[in-house]
Amino acid sequence: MTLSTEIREKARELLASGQVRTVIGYEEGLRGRTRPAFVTDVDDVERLVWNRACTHNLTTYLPGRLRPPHQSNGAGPDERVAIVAKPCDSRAINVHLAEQRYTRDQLHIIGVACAGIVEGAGESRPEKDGPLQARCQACTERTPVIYDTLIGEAPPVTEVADPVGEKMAELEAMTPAGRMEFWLGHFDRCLRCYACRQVCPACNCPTCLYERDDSLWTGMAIRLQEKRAFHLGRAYHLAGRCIGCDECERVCPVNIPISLLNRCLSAELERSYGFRAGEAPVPSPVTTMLSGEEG
Amino acid sequence: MMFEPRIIGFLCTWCSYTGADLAGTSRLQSPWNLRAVRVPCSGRVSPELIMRAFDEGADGVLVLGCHIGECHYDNGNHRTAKRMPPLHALLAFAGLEPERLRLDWVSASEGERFARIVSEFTEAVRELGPCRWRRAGPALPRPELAPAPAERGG
Amino acid sequence: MKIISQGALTELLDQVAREKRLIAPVEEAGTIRYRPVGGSGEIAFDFARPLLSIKEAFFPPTETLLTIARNGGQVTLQEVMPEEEQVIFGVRPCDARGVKALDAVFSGERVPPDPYYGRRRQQTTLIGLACREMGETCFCTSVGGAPDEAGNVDLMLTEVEDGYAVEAITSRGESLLQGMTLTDVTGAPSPPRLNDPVPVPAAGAWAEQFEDAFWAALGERCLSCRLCAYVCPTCRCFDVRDEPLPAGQTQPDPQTQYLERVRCWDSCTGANYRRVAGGHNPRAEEGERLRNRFFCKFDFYPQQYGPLACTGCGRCIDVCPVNVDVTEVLAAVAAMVPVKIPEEVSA
Amino acid sequence: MNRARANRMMPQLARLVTVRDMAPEIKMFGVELLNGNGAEFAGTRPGQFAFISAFGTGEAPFGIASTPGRGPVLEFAVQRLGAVTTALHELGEGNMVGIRGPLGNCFPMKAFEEKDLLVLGGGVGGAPLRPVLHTILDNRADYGHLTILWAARHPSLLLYREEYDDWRSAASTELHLTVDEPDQDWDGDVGLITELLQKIDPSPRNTVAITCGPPVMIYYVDRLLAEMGFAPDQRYVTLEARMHCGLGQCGRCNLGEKLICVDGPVFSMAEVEQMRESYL
Repeated sequence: MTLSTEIREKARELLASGQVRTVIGYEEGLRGRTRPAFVTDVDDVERLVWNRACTHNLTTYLPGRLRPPHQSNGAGPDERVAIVAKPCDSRAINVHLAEQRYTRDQLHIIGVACAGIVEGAGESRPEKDGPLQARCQACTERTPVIYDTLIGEAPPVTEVADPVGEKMAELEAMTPAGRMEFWLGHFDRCLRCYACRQVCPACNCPTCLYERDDSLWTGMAIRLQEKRAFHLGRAYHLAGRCIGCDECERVCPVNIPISLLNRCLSAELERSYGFRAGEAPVPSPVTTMLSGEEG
Repeated sequence: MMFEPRIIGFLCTWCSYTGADLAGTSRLQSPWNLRAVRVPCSGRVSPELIMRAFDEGADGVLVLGCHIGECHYDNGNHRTAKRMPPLHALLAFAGLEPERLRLDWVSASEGERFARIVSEFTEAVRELGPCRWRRAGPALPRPELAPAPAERGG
Repeated sequence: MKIISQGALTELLDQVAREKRLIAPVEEAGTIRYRPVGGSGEIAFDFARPLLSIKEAFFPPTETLLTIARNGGQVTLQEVMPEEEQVIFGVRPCDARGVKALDAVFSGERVPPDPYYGRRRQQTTLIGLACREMGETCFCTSVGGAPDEAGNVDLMLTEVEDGYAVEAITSRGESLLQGMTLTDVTGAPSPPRLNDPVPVPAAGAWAEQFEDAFWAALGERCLSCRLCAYVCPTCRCFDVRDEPLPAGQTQPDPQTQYLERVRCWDSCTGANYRRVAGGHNPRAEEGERLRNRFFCKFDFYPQQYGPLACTGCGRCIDVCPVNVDVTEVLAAVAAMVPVKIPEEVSA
Repeated sequence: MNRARANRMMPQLARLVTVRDMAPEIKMFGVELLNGNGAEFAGTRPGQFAFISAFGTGEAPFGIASTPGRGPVLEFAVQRLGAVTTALHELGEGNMVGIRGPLGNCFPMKAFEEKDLLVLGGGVGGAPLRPVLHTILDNRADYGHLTILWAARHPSLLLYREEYDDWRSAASTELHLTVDEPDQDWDGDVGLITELLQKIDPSPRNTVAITCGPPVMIYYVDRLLAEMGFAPDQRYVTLEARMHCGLGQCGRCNLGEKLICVDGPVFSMAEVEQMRESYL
């Protein structure tokens, strides 16, 4: 039984038994591209697939679809959902639960032991056994941190490389002025299309601080100063909440190395508070109270 | 002409602002570069405020609050203490010299400590020179201001 | 046909770069963008299709319409008109066709013309470059275009073995060629390799599909980012707002506040596109917004302004994070309504 | 229409000559154009709108609530709701604003002549209907019987209360008021405008109905008028949407292929029923 058929069987069982109304998974789109799929009909489960190009973090669809705890007073149809989650995606679910975006009982997590996603996933005709994405090369836990059903076993972690870490070291070796020019060069290309924000499971503010009608924090102009304020502000708002799925960097049309910004803050959170986002449904230390002894 | 840094100071009204007052009333000399912004608590100083200050051209930002345990709101300064390290790391990573942002505690009775911190910080920023963080947008033609009919006040 | 050698072309481009602002495809962090260049050396000659179209040279992402000086109740305004002659090299036929579609909105007869766009169009010379073959996501032949269509530029170049076949389309194109040594060769450039066409239902045929459940299903995976509209050669939705002049610009007179009225790109796929003050949002669902985007391109825009608002460049297919594919949408709508495959589609 | 100025996005400078509180959160702005540009609005017809610029924030479209025949000052009713309206509410008399217009089409007053007229205004939606009423009252003989139904959520939100006597005393004109929730000294009708419409039950024969108010009110009033026998081309509405140019360029205000700013804002229901997208 391939992983795809296992997922299809599980989806069929969940849908037929009425445990869930929708299964969010992956399907084969046009031009050999893998894309998110929303299956509600039992005989549609054949669309569901699993392959090395399943790069999207599907958990970004959950906050809009499920009810937060304080609203689950039984009103309205109970929209239970099943979701296919890779190990990195599953950490985002923990972040959602820690911030009470929805209650755990509304979700059936089909965790998939992941052997890594290939570079070029999400683009036309990806090379199905090409080199792994940077996040996958550095990934050591190949089993989801939270799941109801586990599909496949975790393949042994052979060699681990950390291209992002190397780039971080390079940047840290530069002078502040050098780093400033590095980032201004990248931010200059930004289009403010917000694909990085819309794809991010941790970015679910009703109105983004940087997109207000009254330009309180940044203006509407697509200019360097506003772009930098958006990227740095967003990076800060992800401190202790970003789980490193790096989808933001994948979808960026102008190849801004956004993962470096997130990695800088997640490294700082680990250094100062020994905290790794998504390990457990615990909110980020930056957003919570100082515990007693940290005077 | 010596470089005069523009320092923005966020002073918590219960401790640091009162400390600043005390420094003034006891004639302690401290550089005038500090533009003080009175805030109800150092916890009110969100990272966006600090980033905005640098975006608008500040050469240094000083955040002063009550000592841990003395906060009028019990845990305001705790929050600031937790927020600063990640902000420091991010701004330094983005190219801002870490010495341009400083968090410290000054209680209402420490006028002398206030004056010392402000002069220490001003000298540190002066040494770093003007902050090149702000990037002005394109130069745009400005309307010549029509002569205002009523004579403007002195 | 007349041929200009690679050397002669680079010389022409260097000379143009000295007199006017030359914009050309440049390689930038793994993407190709139209950027001002100092000389032909910076130009990436073998490019497929830049990330953004030349729309940004006529309808820029951010544009100052006017600057405002405000002093108490007193206000003075200053119109800010673009003033720069520019030449754009490497204009793909789909982009040139996109500018033609934008002309219908900003310089058309049905609605008042936009002087900012009009001024830039006047001051710009377009040097087209035909495509040797159609890319993976290209379908320009299905919407009336062609990889070697020369109609919408001033000077058309088509790569041949020892240089470029050159054809001056307008007087501006001719003036560029003055004093250039062209060799005359019999024959014509080899026709480019074409993809098989995609069915495109005619403007009138879309009406009944408005209520179809297809749009809600398509919208489920849409993330409501703005990429498809920003890379599109014909999307022209914009937002206008007053904002303080960019930092570092303020006049020494502290009593006076200086502001600018800014016009910026926007996208109907954005979540708050139709949200009005007070919070009501007639298009709150992603499916409704995506429906509007595709209806606008193939049904509304042709009825409102004339031309089709899609040039078949395929950029939105490439950049969409979740593979919302316009050719798939066209095939789905075509399945809902019988349509003939376009052998000959009127421009 | 006014002469085609080169740059229709450039606002004309104008001064606020009167700023008057009409209701909680609603102010009446009297605006006079400076540098002799008042002539541009001489040809304004009922139903047209204009963009008001609150310099420093932006501009927004507002229905013109005044009639050229009655003086050069342009009047607008501005409800404080968003960024621009809040900025406008902070301005006082003598402050300068920007005006762009007149924009959009208008009510076909010529076609309404000799017909009976039913005018339904809801809350601040009454402002664009005021020039219609003034045109009818100023040329009373040209029009048939006039029935005005004027509604608001609360008596304090009824607009133009000071003109009700002129409306009632005009020839062959009746005015009916209704509010959702009354206050102590309210003795008129209570309830939605649809209930009032059922009570008045005007005959659709040779009558034109004109409705303006919140979209949900337009929807239910229109449905009731249809049930009462008003044909689609006897029912007119003026719609609104988010707009950023008013010139048919920015694509923001489309309802299907129709653009509210140039094809409207005034539509007959015959046209609206063709639109696939709902204005709600």
